[in-house]
Amino acid sequence: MNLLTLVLFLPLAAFVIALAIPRASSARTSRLWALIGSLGIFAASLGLLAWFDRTAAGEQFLVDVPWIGTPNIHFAVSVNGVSLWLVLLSTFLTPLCVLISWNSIKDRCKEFYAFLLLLEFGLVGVFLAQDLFLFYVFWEVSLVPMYFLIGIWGHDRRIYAAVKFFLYTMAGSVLMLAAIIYIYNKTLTFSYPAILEMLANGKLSFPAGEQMLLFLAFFIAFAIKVPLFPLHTWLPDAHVEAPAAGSIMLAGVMLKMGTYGILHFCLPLFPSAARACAPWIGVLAIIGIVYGSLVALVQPNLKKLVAYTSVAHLGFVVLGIFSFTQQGLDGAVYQMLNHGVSTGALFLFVGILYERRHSLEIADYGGVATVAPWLSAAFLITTLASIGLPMLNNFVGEFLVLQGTAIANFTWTVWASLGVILSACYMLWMYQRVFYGEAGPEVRGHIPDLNGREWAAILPLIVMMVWMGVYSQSFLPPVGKNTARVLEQTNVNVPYRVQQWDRPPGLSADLPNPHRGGTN
Amino acid sequence: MELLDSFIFITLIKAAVVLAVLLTTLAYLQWVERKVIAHVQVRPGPYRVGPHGLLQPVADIIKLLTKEDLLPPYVNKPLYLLAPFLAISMALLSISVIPFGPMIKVGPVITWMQLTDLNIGVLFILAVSSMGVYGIALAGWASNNKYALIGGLRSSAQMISYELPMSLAIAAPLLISNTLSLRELVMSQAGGIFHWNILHGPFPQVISFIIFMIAAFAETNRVPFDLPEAENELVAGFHTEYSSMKFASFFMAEYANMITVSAMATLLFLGGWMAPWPVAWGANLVPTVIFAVAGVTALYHGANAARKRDKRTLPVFGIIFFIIAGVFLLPIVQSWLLPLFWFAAKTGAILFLFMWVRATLPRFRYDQLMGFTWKFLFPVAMLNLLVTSFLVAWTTK
Amino acid sequence: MMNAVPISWFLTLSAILFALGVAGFLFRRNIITVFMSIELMLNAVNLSFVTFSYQHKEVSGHLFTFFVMVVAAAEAAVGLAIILTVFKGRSTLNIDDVNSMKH
Amino acid sequence: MQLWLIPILPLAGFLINGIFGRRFSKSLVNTVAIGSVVLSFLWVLKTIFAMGDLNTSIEEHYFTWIQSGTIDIGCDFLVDRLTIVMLLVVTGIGSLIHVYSIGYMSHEGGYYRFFAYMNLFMFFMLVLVLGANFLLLFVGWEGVGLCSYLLIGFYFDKKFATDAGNKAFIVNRIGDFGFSLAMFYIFKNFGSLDFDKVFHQAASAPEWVLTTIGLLLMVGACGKSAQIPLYVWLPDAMAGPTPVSALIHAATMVTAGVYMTARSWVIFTHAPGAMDVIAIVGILTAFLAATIGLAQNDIKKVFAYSTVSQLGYMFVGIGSGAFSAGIYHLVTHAFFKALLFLGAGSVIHALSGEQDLRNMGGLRKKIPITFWTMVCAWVAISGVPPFSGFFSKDAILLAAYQHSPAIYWIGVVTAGMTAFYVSRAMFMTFFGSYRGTAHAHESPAVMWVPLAVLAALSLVGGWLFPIPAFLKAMFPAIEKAGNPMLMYISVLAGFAGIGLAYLMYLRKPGMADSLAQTFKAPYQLIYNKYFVDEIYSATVVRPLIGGSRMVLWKGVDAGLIDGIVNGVGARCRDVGSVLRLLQSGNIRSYATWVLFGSVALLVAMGLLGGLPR
Amino acid sequence: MDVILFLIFAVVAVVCAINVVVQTHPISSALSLVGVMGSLAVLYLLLGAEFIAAAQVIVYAGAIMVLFVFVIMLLNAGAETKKGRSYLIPGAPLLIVFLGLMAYYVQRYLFPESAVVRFGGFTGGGPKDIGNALFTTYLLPFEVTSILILVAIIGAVVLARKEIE
Repeated sequence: MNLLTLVLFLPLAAFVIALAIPRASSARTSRLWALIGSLGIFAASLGLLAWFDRTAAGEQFLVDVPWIGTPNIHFAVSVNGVSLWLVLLSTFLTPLCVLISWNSIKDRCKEFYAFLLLLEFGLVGVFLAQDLFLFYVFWEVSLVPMYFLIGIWGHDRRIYAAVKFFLYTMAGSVLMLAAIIYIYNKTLTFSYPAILEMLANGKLSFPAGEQMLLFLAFFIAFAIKVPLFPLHTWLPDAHVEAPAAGSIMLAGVMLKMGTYGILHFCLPLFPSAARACAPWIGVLAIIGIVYGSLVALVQPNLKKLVAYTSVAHLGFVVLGIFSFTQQGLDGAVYQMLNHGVSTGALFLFVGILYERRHSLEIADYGGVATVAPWLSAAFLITTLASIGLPMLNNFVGEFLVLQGTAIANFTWTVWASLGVILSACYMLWMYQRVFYGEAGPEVRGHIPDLNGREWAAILPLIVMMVWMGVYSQSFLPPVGKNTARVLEQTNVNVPYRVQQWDRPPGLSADLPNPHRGGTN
Repeated sequence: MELLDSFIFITLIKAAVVLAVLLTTLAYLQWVERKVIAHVQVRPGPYRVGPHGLLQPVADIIKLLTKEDLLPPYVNKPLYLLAPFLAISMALLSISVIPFGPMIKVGPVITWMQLTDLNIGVLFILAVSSMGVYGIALAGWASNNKYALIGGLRSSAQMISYELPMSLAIAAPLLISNTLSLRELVMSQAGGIFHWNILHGPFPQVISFIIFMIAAFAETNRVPFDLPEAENELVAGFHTEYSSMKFASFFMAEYANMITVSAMATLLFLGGWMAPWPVAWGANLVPTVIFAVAGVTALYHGANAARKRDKRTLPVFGIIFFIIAGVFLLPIVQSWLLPLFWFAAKTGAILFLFMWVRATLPRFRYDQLMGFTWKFLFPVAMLNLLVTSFLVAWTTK
Repeated sequence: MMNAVPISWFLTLSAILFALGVAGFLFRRNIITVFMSIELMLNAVNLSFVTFSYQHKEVSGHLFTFFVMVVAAAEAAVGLAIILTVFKGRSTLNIDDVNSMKH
Repeated sequence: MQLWLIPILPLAGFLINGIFGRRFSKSLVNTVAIGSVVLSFLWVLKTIFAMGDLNTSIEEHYFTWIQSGTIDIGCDFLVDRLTIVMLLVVTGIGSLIHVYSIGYMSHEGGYYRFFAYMNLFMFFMLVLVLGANFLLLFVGWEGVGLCSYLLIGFYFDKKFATDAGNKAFIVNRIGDFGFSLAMFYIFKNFGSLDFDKVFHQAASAPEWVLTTIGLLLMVGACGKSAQIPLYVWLPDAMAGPTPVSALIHAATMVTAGVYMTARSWVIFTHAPGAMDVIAIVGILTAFLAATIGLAQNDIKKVFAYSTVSQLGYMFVGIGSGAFSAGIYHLVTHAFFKALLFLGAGSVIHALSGEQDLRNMGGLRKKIPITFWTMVCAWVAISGVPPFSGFFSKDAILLAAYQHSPAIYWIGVVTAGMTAFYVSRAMFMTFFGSYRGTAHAHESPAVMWVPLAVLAALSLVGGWLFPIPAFLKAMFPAIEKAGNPMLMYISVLAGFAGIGLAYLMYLRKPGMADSLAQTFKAPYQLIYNKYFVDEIYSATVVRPLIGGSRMVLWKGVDAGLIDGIVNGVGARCRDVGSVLRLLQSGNIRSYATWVLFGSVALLVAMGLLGGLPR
Repeated sequence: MDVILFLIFAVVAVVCAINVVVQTHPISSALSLVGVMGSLAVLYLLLGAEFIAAAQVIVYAGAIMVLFVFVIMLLNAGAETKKGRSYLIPGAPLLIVFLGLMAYYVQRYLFPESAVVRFGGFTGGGPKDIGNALFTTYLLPFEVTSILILVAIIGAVVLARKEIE
């Protein structure tokens, strides 16, 4: 029992307590409890950050206790430089979700917040699990509350969306389960570190064809979650129908389960298959970027638009991962966090707008800036962050991803950069249609400016956007340590040269050696 | 083959004897009942036909036989006809395994005073008696009459319900005797009244006996559990539509069942044909004494001039009783007559109890009836069985 | 060999009874009759058990029969209760009318 | 040296005004906004004086911004001579325009917002100028784009304004696309983004690498500095308040492209192909924009196209290798074009918002100060010696001639046209009779004082700030064979333009219309700006949006992918509904199937011989 | 003797079983079933299963079938109506094939004529033997069945009780 298990199980405890709140008590009780509970969890996870050794690579806070005897399943959790931030992201966003749902969720309050806390539990667990089976369990645990969040508190077509979401994800995760079981049969352990060690010392190796199949099984599960083109169509539906909090958690954290899985499991376990597939996946990611941007451009629905931007943004993440460069991986991780913050904020704003105007259609807005200047200003900052304006968070991630990609394959960068242009197009066009122009009577009467509670939800996000954009050093070093380790584990060193010409003898000393950790 | 023939021959003779005795008993049992009830109610009872109405059963039989055998329309004919047959045959069937006495030697033949003995005799009786329900149920249903139907339903429900405590009550003495064969059951109770199951060993089966008796009343549809044939509410229950010999069959079945049940009680609890105390203490003289006293009493009353009508019969009976008392003194017959006496005495006492109760108690209400068995009788029987089994297990090591 | 019955006769009898039970199940429409057909099948099976028990000079078959009886008793109690309930609700005993599971 | 103070001061102004400005009085807003900029300007001066001989550049490292693998990008500021020029222009002119804005914006809503944006712009512009690596330059680059977007769309309830803002941002993004690719390519090849490291190696890099980088950088510069084919945003950007047009879209931001190319001169000098492309693009832009400017009736539009044209000139200078000439023109252009715009603003202000030249005329008496200051700008831009425009333009044309006489000749024609359309605007505004209805009044002192300062700079700036000499130490010297003939020709072209305008608009006022009638097709062409916007709309924007909507979204996403997914689901349902017939709910049918199964099993057992003997 | 007994009761059983299927009125079917059970009880005796024979009569004929009869009477069920589809066409041929195959296999393969049953050939079916097996080898199933019975009782009571408003 250390801090990590505390962070992991606090949400579960909060969930249980939330369930135990008597039905007769007012909705306010559940809300307050959810807020207090989630803030407490966040505080605990900050403790995790405080005691995290930023100078060390690898897993920390390791807990490993036997859970099920046969098959040999352990409750093994630990945190590394990547998952640390993702856990923090989850715990950070949950209180904001509670705040944003304060008034918009009116019926079944207790269950709503309980599910939110359960979701947090599942998400944190996914990022911490070091046992493949445990990972799968958490993976599914996170699925259930989200299904209900969409299916119960969603909008009109919520059942369709919830079922679609569930089926899509299940379809992938079943493949993953099969692969996990296969690996177990081969290694007789579910322990991820143990498997990695076997791979490292040669006790275990996957033949090419087998490795490819296993990789694809894992990858498809993750790719659906990411979602990678063309497996993305559940996302717009799920987002449109989900309540604001659901969208925030879905976009903010859940999508990262996929990319985290790719980074944490796919690459180290199946390096050569990943390498072999990289060209194809890179192309899919780029298609996702451009395609998501183009489709977002023409969406008449706010949430759908933001959902498609997620497709594009997550395309960057996947692209970065499959560039197999330090920059690409760092950028991918950073982009994961960025996306969580900025798209989470976007959904938060959409929720705020919906709460006021009860519409998600862009056409129903216009002129909001006149009546709600602060809302517009805050939204603008978020928009700009999402576009990838320098000094805001997304820029750093996108820059690193594209730089890493450029090192690996410059053509990819050219195509992926198109997404950067298009992001400005769709976001600004949307912003113009929603906030600028004459304020109609509907808008004029119904959209007050932000209130204190909403400020409380938004301000931390904006602070994070600026912080992450201006001083990435607060976040990047632990990430870099871990991604370097992943790169080593993949045993892949995409060779790139700093100079492709004959370098004058005097110059070489100026440059740091670009080869890091590569063995080839 | 000879052995086989003789076995069949002896069995047939035994069957004939038993049947004759039984049927006579059945006929006269009814007379006895009427007499007993009459005396309880301080009235003379049947008195016209024959001395003290002794020929009344004969008259009844003649009456029933000569009555028009009515077959109502709208009845389900095959079942309507089947029902009384089923009832009487099932009632008589159980007699076949009841032992009346020990092994005897009649001339060259050594045989048991029993038609046949089964390993599972008790179960056989239970089985047959449980089949008896059909007769009543079918009679009720086949009559196509609502009173009959309700009577039939009540009867079957009642019989099924009371079969449970009854079985449990039976199980307790079986545990003590450690057998299912009725013959062995009796043998295990040899050695005086304190070896009888009712007073046996560490846990006297008084409770068992009482439960058994109550259940027996219900099983035989006797007062106070005669709901199926409650005249006041159901006209006459399941046999409303029956007349003549078919009606008589039910009647006979009821009395046959009474006898069976009484015999069962005797065998299970009261030591069967065993004398209550050893011969040394004069057990063999008891029947002689009783009949002698009866003879003296008869003669005494016969001498009473006020009893004009009995001035011949009573002395005759007195003399007959004396003769019987004398017979009991004959060593040749003592070996088989004495057990028979004890058996008959015990059974008769229980039969008397039936009549006594009928004369005394009112009828139950139906829900009380069912509630009584399920809520009281069944748990008590269960508890009793539990305690008994524990004690049996305790003592036999 | 008039004193010996081939075991196969018992089994064939069992098969015949079983088949008749199936026939009753299939061809009859009254729930109660159908139910009784099931009992008939159970009885047929019991006969097989007892026969096998004889063949192997083993008491296990009897016990199986015993358990079958217990189960049949339980089944009859619950089943008849269900039939009563069904009849209360629908006033029919025709098995084809009791088909709300169909859609 | 505390270089960080230079940009931070405006940023502080932005933050203070942005957050609290709504509650501030106008004077407090002014104090904060102008104070911060002026302080910044003063700090620039202090820095310059502190630097002494200016021959050594200073570089300051503040913190590491992005560090990943070999990428190590710091927040570093660099000051050298080029930076000094830019800093002075930006903060100096910026201060003047801030002051001017007090008067211009006094009647507008969102007063504090305007000044906050302006301060933010100053911040980003200074970061752009000060940044010691490409990424920091890019930060400023994007940031000024953002401020441009915000200020163009300042009147956000007007659709054309927000449209123009969007257009500006998106077109700039296209340029940034090139710029960012250039950065990636630079890092890929040089392993760093710091100016000194990159330029240190650039000389030894193969030419094709440098050409690629150069062309990509040029795409970026084309976007920001409104060159063909990305110039379309700049004329639309006039939708913003006039001081914005003066500061951002004339004096400073649009010249960032010139600054960036000049900054990357090492790369360009080793990539002659890229240089040629820049020169060609520049001269074409200059010429085409000038032709469009000939026929515009909106006073700001005229100056906007003029700006595009002049930027083209600067590119010609850069493309001809005369980096200092380009920067020289940048500076002088900042003076006179800012002056022109501010003057135009003053006119507009005087006429209460009237912008159409056809509704002006004869204003020279009514607003004399404005008139006279604008005359200074007029002579400067027309290349009349010895005013500022003359020097810089002459330097560029000279270099262009050495590079390619064809460019020179087109440049001369362009110079003539420039003189013509500015003269036309002047004549139509200030001479003749007043054609409008509004009551004209002179602007307040807070507006005309900056005008006067700029006018003075326009007149004397050329020889007061000998930029080429100042930058000689930085850029490789162009061997200037001073051919006076070339100078005369260009000056002549300027006078010819003025003369022609005088003829057409003062002496024979109907001549312009009749000419337009005579050359109807060319006139329509230039009047409608070569239909470039329409062409873009038809070839890029509409196919993109329509294709996205109909093909990608409705077709691929909703139709194909969801169709497949839902189709799978529907087929499952179909199969299920067929199989459901087996689940009839009828016990007897189930029993029949069981029986069937048993029989099948028995048969199979018999056939397979699975029976024990 | 055994053969005669077997034949008599087998024929009775089969005839009664046919009657179960053929009779339209449930009560006739029920009584026929009682007949089948009775005959089977005799056959059990023949096979040496005394206890089972008794249990057969007590439990099956005496309790279960009485329950059936009781319910039939209670519901006053009439003869069944010819309604709904008939399964005679698929069912009957299948049944005949089934029966034929079963009989064939039993006769031909499983139990040749040499295996025979004699009365008294097996005496291990008394109450004592059953009891021994029941309380040793089969204790757990026995206890489980007692639970089952309990559950069935509760279930029946819950199902059949009057709805409490």
